[in-house]
Amino acid sequence: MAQNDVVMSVRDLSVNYLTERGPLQAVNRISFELHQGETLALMGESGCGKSTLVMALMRLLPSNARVPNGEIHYTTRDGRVIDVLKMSKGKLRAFRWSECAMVFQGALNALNPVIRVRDMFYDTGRAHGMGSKDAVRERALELFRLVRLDPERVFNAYPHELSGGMRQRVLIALGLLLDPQVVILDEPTTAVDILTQRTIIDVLMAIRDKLGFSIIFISHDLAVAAEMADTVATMYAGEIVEIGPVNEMFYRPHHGYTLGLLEAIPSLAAEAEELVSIPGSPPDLIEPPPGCKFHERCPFAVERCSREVPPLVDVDETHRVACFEADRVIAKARETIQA
Amino acid sequence: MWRSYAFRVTVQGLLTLWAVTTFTFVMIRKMPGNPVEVVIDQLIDRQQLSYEEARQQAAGLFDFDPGQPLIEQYADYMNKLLHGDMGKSISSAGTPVANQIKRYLPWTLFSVGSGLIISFTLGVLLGMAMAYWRGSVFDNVLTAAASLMYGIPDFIIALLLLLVAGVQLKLFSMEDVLGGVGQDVHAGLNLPYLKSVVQHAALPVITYVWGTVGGWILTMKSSTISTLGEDYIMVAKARGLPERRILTAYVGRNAMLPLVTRLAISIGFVVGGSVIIEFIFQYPGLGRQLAMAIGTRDYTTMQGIFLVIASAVVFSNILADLLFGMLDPRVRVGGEE
Amino acid sequence: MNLGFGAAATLTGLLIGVLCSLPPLGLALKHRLYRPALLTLAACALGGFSAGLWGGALMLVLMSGVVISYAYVDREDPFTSRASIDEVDFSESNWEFSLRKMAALGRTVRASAHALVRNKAGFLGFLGLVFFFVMIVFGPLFIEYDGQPHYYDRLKPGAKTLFQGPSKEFPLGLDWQGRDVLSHIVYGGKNLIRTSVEAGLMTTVIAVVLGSMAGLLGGVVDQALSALSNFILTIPTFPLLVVLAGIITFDNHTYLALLFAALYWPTLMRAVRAQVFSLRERDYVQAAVALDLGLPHLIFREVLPNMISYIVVNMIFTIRGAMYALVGLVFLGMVPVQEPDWAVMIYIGRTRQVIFNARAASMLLSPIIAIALFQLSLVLFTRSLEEIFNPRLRRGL
Amino acid sequence: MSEQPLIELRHVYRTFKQGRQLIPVLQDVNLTIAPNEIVCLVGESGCGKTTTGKIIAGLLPQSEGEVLFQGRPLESYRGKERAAMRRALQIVHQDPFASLNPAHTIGQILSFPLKHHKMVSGRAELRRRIWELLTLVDLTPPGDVVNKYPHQLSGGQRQRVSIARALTVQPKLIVADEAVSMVDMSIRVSLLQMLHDLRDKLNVAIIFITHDLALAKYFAWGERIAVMYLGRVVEIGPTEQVIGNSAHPYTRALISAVPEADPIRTRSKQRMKLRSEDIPKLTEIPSGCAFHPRCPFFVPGVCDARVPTLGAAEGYAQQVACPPLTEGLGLREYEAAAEAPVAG
Repeated sequence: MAQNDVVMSVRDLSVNYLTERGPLQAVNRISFELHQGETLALMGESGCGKSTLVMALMRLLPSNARVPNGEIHYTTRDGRVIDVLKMSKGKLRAFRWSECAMVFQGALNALNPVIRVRDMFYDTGRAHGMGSKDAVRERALELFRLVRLDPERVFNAYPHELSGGMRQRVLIALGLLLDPQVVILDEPTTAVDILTQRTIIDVLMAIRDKLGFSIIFISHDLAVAAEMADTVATMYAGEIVEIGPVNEMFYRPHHGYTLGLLEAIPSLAAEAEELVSIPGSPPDLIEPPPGCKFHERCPFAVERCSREVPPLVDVDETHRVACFEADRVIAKARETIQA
Repeated sequence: MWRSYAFRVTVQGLLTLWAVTTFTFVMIRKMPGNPVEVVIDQLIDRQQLSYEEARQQAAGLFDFDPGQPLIEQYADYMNKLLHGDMGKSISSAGTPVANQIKRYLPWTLFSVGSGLIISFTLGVLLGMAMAYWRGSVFDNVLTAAASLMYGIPDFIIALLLLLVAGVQLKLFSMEDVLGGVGQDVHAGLNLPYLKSVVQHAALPVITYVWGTVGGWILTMKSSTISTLGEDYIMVAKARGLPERRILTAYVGRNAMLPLVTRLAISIGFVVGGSVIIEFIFQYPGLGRQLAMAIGTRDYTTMQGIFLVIASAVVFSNILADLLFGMLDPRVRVGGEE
Repeated sequence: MNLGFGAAATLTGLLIGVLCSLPPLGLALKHRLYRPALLTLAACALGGFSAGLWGGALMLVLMSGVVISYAYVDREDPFTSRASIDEVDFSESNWEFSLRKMAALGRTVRASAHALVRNKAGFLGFLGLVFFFVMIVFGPLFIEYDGQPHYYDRLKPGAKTLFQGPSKEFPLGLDWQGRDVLSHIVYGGKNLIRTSVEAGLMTTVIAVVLGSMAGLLGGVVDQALSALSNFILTIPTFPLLVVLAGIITFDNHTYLALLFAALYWPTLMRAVRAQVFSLRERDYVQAAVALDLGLPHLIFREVLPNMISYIVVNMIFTIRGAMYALVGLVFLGMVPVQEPDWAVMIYIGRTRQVIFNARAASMLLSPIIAIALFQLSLVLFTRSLEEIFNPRLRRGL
Repeated sequence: MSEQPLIELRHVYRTFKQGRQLIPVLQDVNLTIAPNEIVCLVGESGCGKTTTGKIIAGLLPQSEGEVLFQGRPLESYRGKERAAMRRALQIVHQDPFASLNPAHTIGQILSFPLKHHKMVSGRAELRRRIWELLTLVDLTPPGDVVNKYPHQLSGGQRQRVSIARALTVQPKLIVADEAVSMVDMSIRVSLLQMLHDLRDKLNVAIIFITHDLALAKYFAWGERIAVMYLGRVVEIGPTEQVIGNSAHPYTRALISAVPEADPIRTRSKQRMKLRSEDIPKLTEIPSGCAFHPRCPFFVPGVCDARVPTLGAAEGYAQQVACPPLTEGLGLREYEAAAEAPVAG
C-alpha cells in the first residue's frame, strides 16, 4: 500500500448489462481511490453509470449485470485488505452496512412500508450481532438526535407518516447505525425541497465531521457537490473522464464535458449570465462511438478524438483527465470562469 | 377515521344484503311463469284439488299468502327473516329451510374451505419460489403448468378425474368417492367415519385446488416480482439482513398484501361457488342442494340458500376491506386515498 | 347467387378469394416481392373461402397494404429534406396520399403479425383458435352430421356396437345411440362458441360504454353506476343464473348471451372506469383538453387506444366465463337440450349414466377435451394480444 | 401598465377535498400577466404553483375569485370566443414521458389540433405546418422525428414536441409547469433559450413554474418572479430585485439555502437559521402570516395576528406580503432565533 489511509481502492472496474441487443457497457474501466474521511462526489447525468458503479461497490447489481474485469479493495479499520468482488456470501453480508453502508434516495420508497422504523433498526442490529434491542434503540435515538429528528416519535412511526425530508434523514441514521467506514449516498438531496435539502446537507456535513467516515456520493446537482465534496469525478458514458480536488474541478476543468456542465448551470449569485448547453445527447452504450465517447458533442474535438481512446493521465498529483485537448479546454476555462 | 371506515364498510355491506334479499324476493314472485301458480297447477294435477284448495295449500307451503298485496308479503317475509325464519321447504314438505341449510352447509364449508386453504398455501409458496428463481427451468415449467390449470374450467377437471382416474384406470371405486360419506359408517367422532369423510371429500378438494391454484401461483408470482423490484428490498440486502428475514418481513409481507384481499373475497364464494362440482361428485353440499331445489321447483329453499350465499359474499367483502386495513398501515391511518 | 357469407366454404368463395388476391399479387410480383406474394395469395384465398366476399375484400385491403408497405420503403419523404422550408414541396396527390395510408396500414399488419409470432404461448393459442375456426367452417364440407339415432337392430354401417371406441372408420368412436362422435364435435361447437362470443361482445360493449360514462362524466352518474355494479358483484353469478334458469326458459341463445352480459358487465366496467380515471389525469389527456380537441377526440384518440389491449383481453376472459356458465347450465339441465352441442354431449353422458361406462369414454372425453382446448387457446392467445396492441413493441418498421 | 393584461387572477381561492377535509391549496392569489411577458412562479412542493398554472390554463376551475382573460372572466366566454380563448392558453407539463400519448406518432400528435381547429387547409399545408413547427422547436431535420413514436425519443426531444404541440393553436400564453426539471442539465439551457426565442418570435407570454431558484433567475432575468408559500404569493416583482434584494424572509431563506456550483462561494455563504424546519401541513396553516412559526424575524402580535396582503415596502421595488415590512416596522431578528434550531 502506497498510502495508509486509503479505505477503498477501485481498479479497472467494468460492469456490463446483458440486454436483448447485446451487452451494454454501463461502467467501463473505472479506477479511483477513496481516503479516510474523504468525500468523493461522482457527477454525471442520467444513464452515465454512476448508480451502477456504486451498486457494484456493494455487490448489489441486478442479476443481468456482469463484472468482466476489475478489483475493489477495501481496507478495514484494523488494516486488513478485503477483495470485495471475491468475498463469500456470508462475509459479504457482514461487510455490507457494518463496513460500507448506503443511503438511498428517501423520497422513493426505500423504507419497507408495512413495518415500523424501529423494526428496521432492530433487524439491522440483529443481523450484525449488535446485541440487545436496547443497545440498538439507544444508538438509534442518538443518531436521530444527530440528524435533528424527534427521536421517540420517529422511532415508532411507520414510513408513510414521515415527510420526504424526514425519511431521508431516517435513512441517514439507519446507514450510520453500525458506524461504517464508508457511506455511499445515492442522490441524497434529489426530489426534496430547497429548505429540506439545506437541512440534509448541514446534517450530513456535521455528522461526517463528528464521526469521521468517508463518503461517496452520486448526484447530478453540481452545486451540492461544490458544497460537500473534497474530490469530484465527472462521469460520462460509463467512464470517469476527469477526477480531481473540488476547487481544481470547478475552477480549472481540463475536460470538455466538465467545462460544458459548468457552463450550463445557472447561478443565483451572478448577474445576467450567458449559459451554453452541450449539444446532442449521450451515446448508445450498446454500440458506443469509437475513440473518446464525448467527441460527438465536444466543441474541442479534433480528428484524433474519434479514433483513439484518450487515457486518464495526471494533470498533477491529484488531478487526472482523459482528454487529448486538455490544454485548449483549460485555456477556454480560464477565459470563462473567474475563481 | 379507522373506526368510521370500518363502520362505512359494514353499512355498505348490510345495504347490499338488503338489496339482494329484496331482489330475490321480488324475482321469485314477479318473474314470468309465476312459481306459485306452478305449484298450484301441480297440486291440482296431482292431488285433484279444487283451485281454491290448491291455492290455500300452496300458501301454506310457501309460507306466504300469494293473495296478499306484495308489500304485505314483503313486510311479513322480512319480519320472519329477521327472526331467523326462512320458511319451509316445498319439496320435502314441512322441513324448515334453515334446518336444511344447517344440514348441508358443513359439507360445502369443509370441502371448498380445505380446497381454498391448500390452494392458497401452495400458490403463495410456489409463486414466491418462482419469482425468486425467475427464468429457471423450475419457473418455466410451473408457469406453463399454472397457465394450463388456469385455462381449464374446474368441472372439466372433475369430469376428467372421474373418467380417467376412476372409470378408465380404476384407481378408486365409485362408492369410495361419490357422495359425502360411506354408508357403512356411523356419524360421530370415530376413525372410520372421519376416514370416510376425508376419502369422499378428496376428489372435490383436488378439483378445487387444481382449478384455483394456477390463479394463485400466477398472481403471487407477479406480485412478488414487482415487490422484489422495490427499493426497500435492495436496501434490506444492502443492510446485510439474512435472506430469511428479507423473504418473510420484506418480500413476503408486501407481496401478500394484494392476495389477502382476494383470499377474503374467495372465502365468500366458498359457500356458493361449487354447484357443478358437487353435482358431479354427488357431494351433499349446499350447491348441489340449490340445484336440486331448482330441479324440484322448491322456491323457499332456493330463496334461503341464495340468501346464505349472498350474505357470505357480502361478509367476506367486508372482511376483505377490514383485513386490508389491518395489514397495510397506510390504509389504517389514512382511510382515504 | 350469394357472394357474402353464403359463399363461405364453397368453390365460389375460393374463387372470390383468388380474384381478390390478384391486385396485391400483381403489385408484389412487379416489385419482385415473392414471399409477400405467396402470403397474399394464401391469405386472400383463405379469406374468401371462409367468409366469401367479406373475407376476400378484407384480405384484399390488408394484403395490399402489406405489399405497398414493402414497396413504399424507398419513396422520398419531404420531411427528411434538409433544405429550407420554401424549397421543399409538400404537395401530394390523392394517389400518393392513399399509397401512404395503405403503407401505414400494411406496417401495422406486419407489426401485429410479428408480435403475434414472437410470443410462443400466444401464437399457440392463436393456432388453437384458428383450428377451431377451420373446423367449424370447413368441417361440414368433409363430415356429414349424424343426427339420427341408430339402435342395436340397425347399427350404423361399419359399426360393431353402440358404444364403440375410436376406430379407423370413426376416429372418435360412437355415442349412446350409435352416432358418430366426430360429427357431433365438428357441428357441436358452433352454437356454444357463438353464444359465448356474443356474450363477451355484449358484456364488453356495455362495460366500456358505462365505464367510460362513469369515468368521464363522474358525479351522480358515476355514483349510481358504481352502486349498481357493486350490487351485481355481490350476487354470486352462477347460482343466480341457476335460479333464473329455474324461472325462465332459456330457449334463445341471444337472450342467454344478453343475460350473461347483464350479470358480467360490472367487473369490466369497474376496471374501465378506473382506467379512464387514471388516464384522465395523464398529462397528454390534459394537454388535449387544453387544446380543446373535443370529447370524441378524447375518447377515441387519447383514451381508447391505450385501453384497447386491456379491453380485448378482458373480453376474451368474459367469453371464457360465459362458456363456462353456459356449459354448466346445460350440464345441470337448466337449458333446453338442443343437439348438436358439446355441452349437451356431456349432459347426456351424465343423465344416461354413461359416465360409469368405461366404453363410453370417447363420447364424453371428446367434448370435454374440445372445451378445455378452446378455453386454453383463449387464455394463451391473450398473451400475444398485449404485444400486438402495445406501440412500444412496434419497433424497427 | 397601459396595456390590458392578458390574464388577471383576482382573489383566487382553490380548495381540494381529501376525505372529509377541505384543503386550501390557493388562498387569495392575485396575479396579472401582460401580453408577451415572462413570469416565474417559484416555491416549494405544495405551495400551489402547479394549481395556479392549471387554473390559468383553464384545466381547473377556481373555487372562488375571478380569472380574467383580456379583461373578461373566463366563464363569460361563449361559443367561438370561448374556443379561441381556450386555444390561447396552453400548458406544457413536467414529465416528458407522460405528456405525449404513446399510441400516436409525433406527426399525428401535431396534426390532431391542426386538423380539428382547421388551422390548415389541405394536406400539403398540414405537412408544411408540421415541418415548420418541428423546425421552430429545433427538431431538425423534422424527418428524424415525425414518424416516430414518443418512446423512441429522448426526454429533451419529447419536451420539444410538447412545446410544438402547444404552438399548433397559436397560443397567447404558455404555462410551462416544471417543463425542464426532468431533462438532463446539459440540455436544459437550450430548452430555456428556445422558449425565450419563441416568446420573441411568436409574441407569447410564458408562465414558468419551477422550484429551482437559479433556473428561475436565469430564465426570468429582466422579467418578473413571484414567490409562493402555502398557497399565497408572498413576494412578486422584477427578478433582479426579488433575487438580488429579497424582501420577504421566506425568499431570503430560500436564497440563503440554495447551494451554488462554486465551491468557495457556496462554502462561505451566509445561511439563515429558521426557527423551525417543519413545513406546516396544508390542513393546519398557521394563523396570520403562514411563515411566522419558522420566520427568524417573527414579531409576536403582528405576524400571527393578521393575514398579510401584498404591498409596497420601503427600500424595495417589489411587492411583498410581510407585515413588519409593509407597515414600516422593519425586520429585526427574533431573540429566540439565536438559540439552537428546533428539532424537526
